[in-house]
Amino acid sequence: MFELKFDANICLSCGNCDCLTRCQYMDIDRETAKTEITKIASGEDSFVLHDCVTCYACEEYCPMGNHPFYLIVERQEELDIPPLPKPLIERGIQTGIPFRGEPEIFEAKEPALCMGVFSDLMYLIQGKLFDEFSVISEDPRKMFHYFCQLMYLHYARTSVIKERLPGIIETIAKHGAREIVFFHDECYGTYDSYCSAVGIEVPFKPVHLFEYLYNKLNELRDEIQPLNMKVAYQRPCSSRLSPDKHHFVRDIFDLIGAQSVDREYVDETALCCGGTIQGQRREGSRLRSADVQERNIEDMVNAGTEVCVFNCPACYNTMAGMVSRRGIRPVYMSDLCRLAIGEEPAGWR
Amino acid sequence: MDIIACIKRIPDTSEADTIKIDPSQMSIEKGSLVFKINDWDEYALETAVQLKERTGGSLIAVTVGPKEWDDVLRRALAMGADRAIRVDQDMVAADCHSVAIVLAALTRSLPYDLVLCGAQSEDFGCGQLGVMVAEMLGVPHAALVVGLQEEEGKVRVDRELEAGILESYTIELPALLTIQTGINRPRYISLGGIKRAMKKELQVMSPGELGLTAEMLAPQVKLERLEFPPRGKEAVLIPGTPEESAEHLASILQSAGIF
Amino acid sequence: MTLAEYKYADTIHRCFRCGYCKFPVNWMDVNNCPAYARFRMETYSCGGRLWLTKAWLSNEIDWSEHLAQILYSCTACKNCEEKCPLRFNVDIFNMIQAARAEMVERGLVPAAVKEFLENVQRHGNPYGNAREGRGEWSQETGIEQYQGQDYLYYVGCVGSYDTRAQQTARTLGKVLLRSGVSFGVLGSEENCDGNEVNALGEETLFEMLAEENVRKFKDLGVTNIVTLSPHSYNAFKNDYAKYDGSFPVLHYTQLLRDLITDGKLDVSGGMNARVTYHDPCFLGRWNGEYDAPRQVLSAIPGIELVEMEKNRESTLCCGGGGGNFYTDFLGGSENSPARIRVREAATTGASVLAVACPNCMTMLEDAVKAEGLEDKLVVKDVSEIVGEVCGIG
Amino acid sequence: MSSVYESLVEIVGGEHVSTQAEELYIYSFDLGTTEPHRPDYAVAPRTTEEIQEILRLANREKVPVAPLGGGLSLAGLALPLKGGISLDLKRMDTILEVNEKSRYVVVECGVSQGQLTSYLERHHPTLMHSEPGAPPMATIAGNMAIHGQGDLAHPYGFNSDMVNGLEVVLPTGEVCRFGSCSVSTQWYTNHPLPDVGLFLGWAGTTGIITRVSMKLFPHKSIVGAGQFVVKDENLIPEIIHKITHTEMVHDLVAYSQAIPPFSSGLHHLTINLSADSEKELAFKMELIFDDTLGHYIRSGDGGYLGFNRGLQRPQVSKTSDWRKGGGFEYVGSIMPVETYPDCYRRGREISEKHGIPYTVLGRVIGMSHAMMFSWTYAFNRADPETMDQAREALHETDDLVLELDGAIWKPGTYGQKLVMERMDPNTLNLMKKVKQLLDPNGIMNPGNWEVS
Repeated sequence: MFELKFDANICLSCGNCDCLTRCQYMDIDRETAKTEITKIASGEDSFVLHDCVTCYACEEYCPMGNHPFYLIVERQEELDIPPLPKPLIERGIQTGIPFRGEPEIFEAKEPALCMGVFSDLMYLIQGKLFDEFSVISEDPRKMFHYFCQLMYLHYARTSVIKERLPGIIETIAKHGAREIVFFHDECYGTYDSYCSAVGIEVPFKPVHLFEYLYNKLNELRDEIQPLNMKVAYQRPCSSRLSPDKHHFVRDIFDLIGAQSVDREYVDETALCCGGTIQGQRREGSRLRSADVQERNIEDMVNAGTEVCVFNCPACYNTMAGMVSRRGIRPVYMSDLCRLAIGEEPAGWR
Repeated sequence: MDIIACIKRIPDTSEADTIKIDPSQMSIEKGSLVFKINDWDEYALETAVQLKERTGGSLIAVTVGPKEWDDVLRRALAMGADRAIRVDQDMVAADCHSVAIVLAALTRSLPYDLVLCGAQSEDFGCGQLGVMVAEMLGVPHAALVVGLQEEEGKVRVDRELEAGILESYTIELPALLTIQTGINRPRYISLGGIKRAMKKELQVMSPGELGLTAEMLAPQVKLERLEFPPRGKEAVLIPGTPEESAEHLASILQSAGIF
Repeated sequence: MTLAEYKYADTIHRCFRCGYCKFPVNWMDVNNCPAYARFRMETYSCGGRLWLTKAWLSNEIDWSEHLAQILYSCTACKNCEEKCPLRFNVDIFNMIQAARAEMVERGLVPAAVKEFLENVQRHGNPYGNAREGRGEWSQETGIEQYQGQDYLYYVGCVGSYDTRAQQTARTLGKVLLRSGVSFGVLGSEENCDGNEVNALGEETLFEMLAEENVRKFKDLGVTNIVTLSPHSYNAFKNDYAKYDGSFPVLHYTQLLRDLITDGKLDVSGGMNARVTYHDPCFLGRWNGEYDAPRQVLSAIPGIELVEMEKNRESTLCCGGGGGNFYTDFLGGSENSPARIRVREAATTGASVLAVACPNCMTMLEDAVKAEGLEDKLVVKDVSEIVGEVCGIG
Repeated sequence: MSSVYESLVEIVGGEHVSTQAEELYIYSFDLGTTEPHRPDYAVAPRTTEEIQEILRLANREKVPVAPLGGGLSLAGLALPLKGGISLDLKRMDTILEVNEKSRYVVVECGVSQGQLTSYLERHHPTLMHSEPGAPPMATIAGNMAIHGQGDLAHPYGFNSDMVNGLEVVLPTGEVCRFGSCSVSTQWYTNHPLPDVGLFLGWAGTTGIITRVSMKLFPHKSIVGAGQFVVKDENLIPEIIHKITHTEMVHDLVAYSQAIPPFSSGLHHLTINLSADSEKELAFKMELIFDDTLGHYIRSGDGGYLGFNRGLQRPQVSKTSDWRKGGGFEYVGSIMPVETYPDCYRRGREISEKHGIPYTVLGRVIGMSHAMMFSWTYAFNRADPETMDQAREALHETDDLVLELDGAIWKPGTYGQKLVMERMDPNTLNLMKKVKQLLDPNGIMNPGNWEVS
């Protein structure tokens, strides 16, 4: 089976233990951090395994690329410390089971774009920015055949990921595209980061949607009308797996004339949407989640945000209503880009 | 039952003011006109097709006219005729007698139990053709038929008399009937049907092949000239609300002694 | 054809007859299917038609004149497709159209449909009027014959022949002249666009009309088309590509909007009126254009645009679609859709009922008379309102 | 026959009577598995007076009359089982009065649930009625005639408990009014006069309800649904008991179904809440999801799935297309809440035996006074075998309901027979006498509730 490439020695020689000391949901000093991460690495129980909100951020914080987050969830599973109540885990695992027949495998032309499990959001990939694409997973009935499975990190079920992912990769690969833009950065993170961390082979090259959008917007530079909007980006947990691509958020905003507001919870200190936290097993999770959301949105409001930009549909579902009740328009990044080139965004509400 | 249906091609004159008489006064201007199957003949055809659908046998549609007339035969084929025959002869308008001679000769050369004609034509409206053909063939006939039921070796027909009175006969076959409109509802002939009918046989014969000579077909009627009937007096438009105009109309009718 | 050969044999039984199709978007009543509103028998609901079609094709019931009328009473308004939540909803009208096509092939259509189709076959219009009279509406307007101008102004059968709709066609022509648009018309060379022929199920005739029109447009070097009727717009936009005719086409309200935006059409003269706008199905539900006509009206100073409760996706059809402006299966009752619609328009307090389709124009104007609302409500085409603002009679 | 037709034409006008094959075909089906029953006439009246005339005629000529609302009971209750007149009441669709202060609405019998929901939302946004889970085409009066329940069943009980007054046409043609409307112009209460309500739950066998006054309830500005999920069905009764104890919930439904897979073998509780302020909402949420359900979350036995604001009213269901087949039917039952685990387990067995993905649901009625538990069987209308399977499963489920000491809700003829076999003979005898008294010629919806 696939083994996580984690080197405990790296942690031992790590000076900062950023993975835990920078955690926004646990208050951990350097000494404790080193002790706990070492315990975790050696398979012992640790409070970290109980208190982790599974926000993915330590993957980004680790300066050594040593995959502390992947380690934490592997240990949670091994030691039976589920972050969620059991029925939620069972529900989650069953969610990914395809049940409406086999996918239609067609030859995807380049450039190809994979919707993953978000075929219902096809309306977000309209217009000039997307019209060249050969789209994989456009049928919502078949979308679970393209489900990257990485969601199960929140469920501490890497065993499910490892079991299902090779089949999913095979299905995608059958479409024959060498380079694939992934609609969701969780898919990108799966094929770029997770697969290499556990040694799953990926026969295609994943492309981050924002990198694609940035390049495409550059091609269409003449058509861009600066938006002059004050925007805040709701950074999803999955983007912690591709920190090297995060700069494209700013780059795109600069290109389309959107002003990033000056706020506290941004980039590396971004807050989770709370969608996962609210259901966790720990005492008071629902209120904790509400508190995170409240701080997050309050921060946006204080910074004068007009538009909250989303990447992840899960964040969007959790937070779009909340931000709009505070007078901030929720919008997907792709729609914002479409607006900038004079198109009418499909999901613009 | 073997059936022969006789049809004629006439201009569609639904919009009367488009009809113009050409300078010779011997014909109307045909350039911008569209043509169709004579209304009565379409009812005859529908009668024939329904009869064939019920009883089996063959249905042949026939006409006498120049090449352009093929189009009405195509429609007849699309409606359900098995084959169609055109006798290639440009007849003098209104000369029913000569047409009857051709049709009688053609009919004799074909198998038939029943010949169906329209009761009259929309253009000249002579109303004689079917009856003449029957006489020439020496078979019994009924004119202005509005109902038809087949029986063994015969047909029961209803004829329309004045004031809606019906007359019923039983007629031995072979026989000829002229069909009145309203006996049925002719089916719609789809363009697809016409296209498919292009594959069916459309035979062209000359009068000579039927043993007919030019003398035999010498017209017995001579067309002198065509003209529009003199215009009547101006029509009167009665203005006002429905109540007012009804009252006005009633008074006009009353003063004219109509009621 | 039997059910097994029917193109939608795999889906037609999937209608549950739950009745969603009868409602508008906000569920306010069950009258948004025009045929059901008119008759209020289950047979005339969308589900009734689908179940009857299946029953006919599987020999559970025989063809009858009544069956044909039920099928032809559908106005192709697509309210059912808007409301039905099931996946096959995109094919609901296609299912009806295919059943009609079968009736057409068997020659089993109601007399009025037969007349409509025969007239188009012979004369290129449903009225049976002479082809040569098709261009008469434009006499003495200064509107030119098309000869390579920027736009072909395609008028359609109703605008060409119906006396009232001819006025609209003329006014729009004059508005376009005033705006300096380079355009021409086909006059007596114009032929039926076939949209209704298609909806009535006469596929081959539609194919012939489309092919002929495409050939003609190409021969004349047509680059852009603007249509008076949303029905023509729909046919050109969505159906002609199959016949190798992908012409950029605008409905005239889209062109007027652009002209106003670009400052080429001056509507600053304004008009003081409370106006309500009726969405034509072939512009709205069929093609998603709800905004252009409203933008035109809103650009006119003094116009107060008020909405009927049933608007946009929820619009109640005038009852004239799918050939019903001619075949009239829904007429003759206070529950005729057009009459329900003008009563609704009147309750908004508007003095003008704006339309953007010659079919709606004729249907709704007749309904205003039938309802005795002439003193309260005037039906005007959007182009006529613009014309009035510009001083064009 | 033809004289009946002519009389009907005289009563309702030619356009609203049909003896043509097409109408008789369509009106011979409902949407479930019941075999078609062909009426002799399809009639759509517009007024109470017309209905009186029709019933006088039918009573005189001994022609059966099957009243039809939205036609969504699915169990054949509105089919003309013995021919006669299929009486489509949907033209009677006027909302006559809404009294804001006394919180009631008076409607004609053909008013649909969707129409009323929409009307209240547009004109009286602070009021709502208890809307059943049926498609919005279902009628208010039809729902009363079968003891329906809606999305306010938890606090307020059956919809038929919400009646404030009725107008009924008796099988012999007389009009009767019940409740305050029988003594005053107001329709504000069904009590305190002697109770002669013999029409609710009788499925149209004792008369035709033509007008209904129904209670309305506060509609708060924020509405939404929380979801809670458990694995162990045995926990459901106690969880329901605890939630109902808070008295904070509108609608409380537990369901489990094989498809989509996420719900298979798990039990989801849908907990509808409403509030007029964020403060009220936060209070209710904390009380329910933290204080009441927190114990299950911490033990790992229950999971909070979040709270979604906004409710789809009317609800749109796609159930009929589960087998891409245009149909489903369910057995509904009124059950003690504590039978939920058995209902689930046994129902799942029946489904699996017949190769139908299982779907079960329990809706709490009152403060856990009962629940409506349903077992749904989807079928493919184009495949008679699946309809047979569904029919068999439905009958087995009817048997099951009685075995579990429940009462079948709106049973079809099979279930009615089972119920009547078990019923107290004196009660049954009284039903028979009532029926004979009201409907001496047995014309009203015959074939249903026929006491032999």
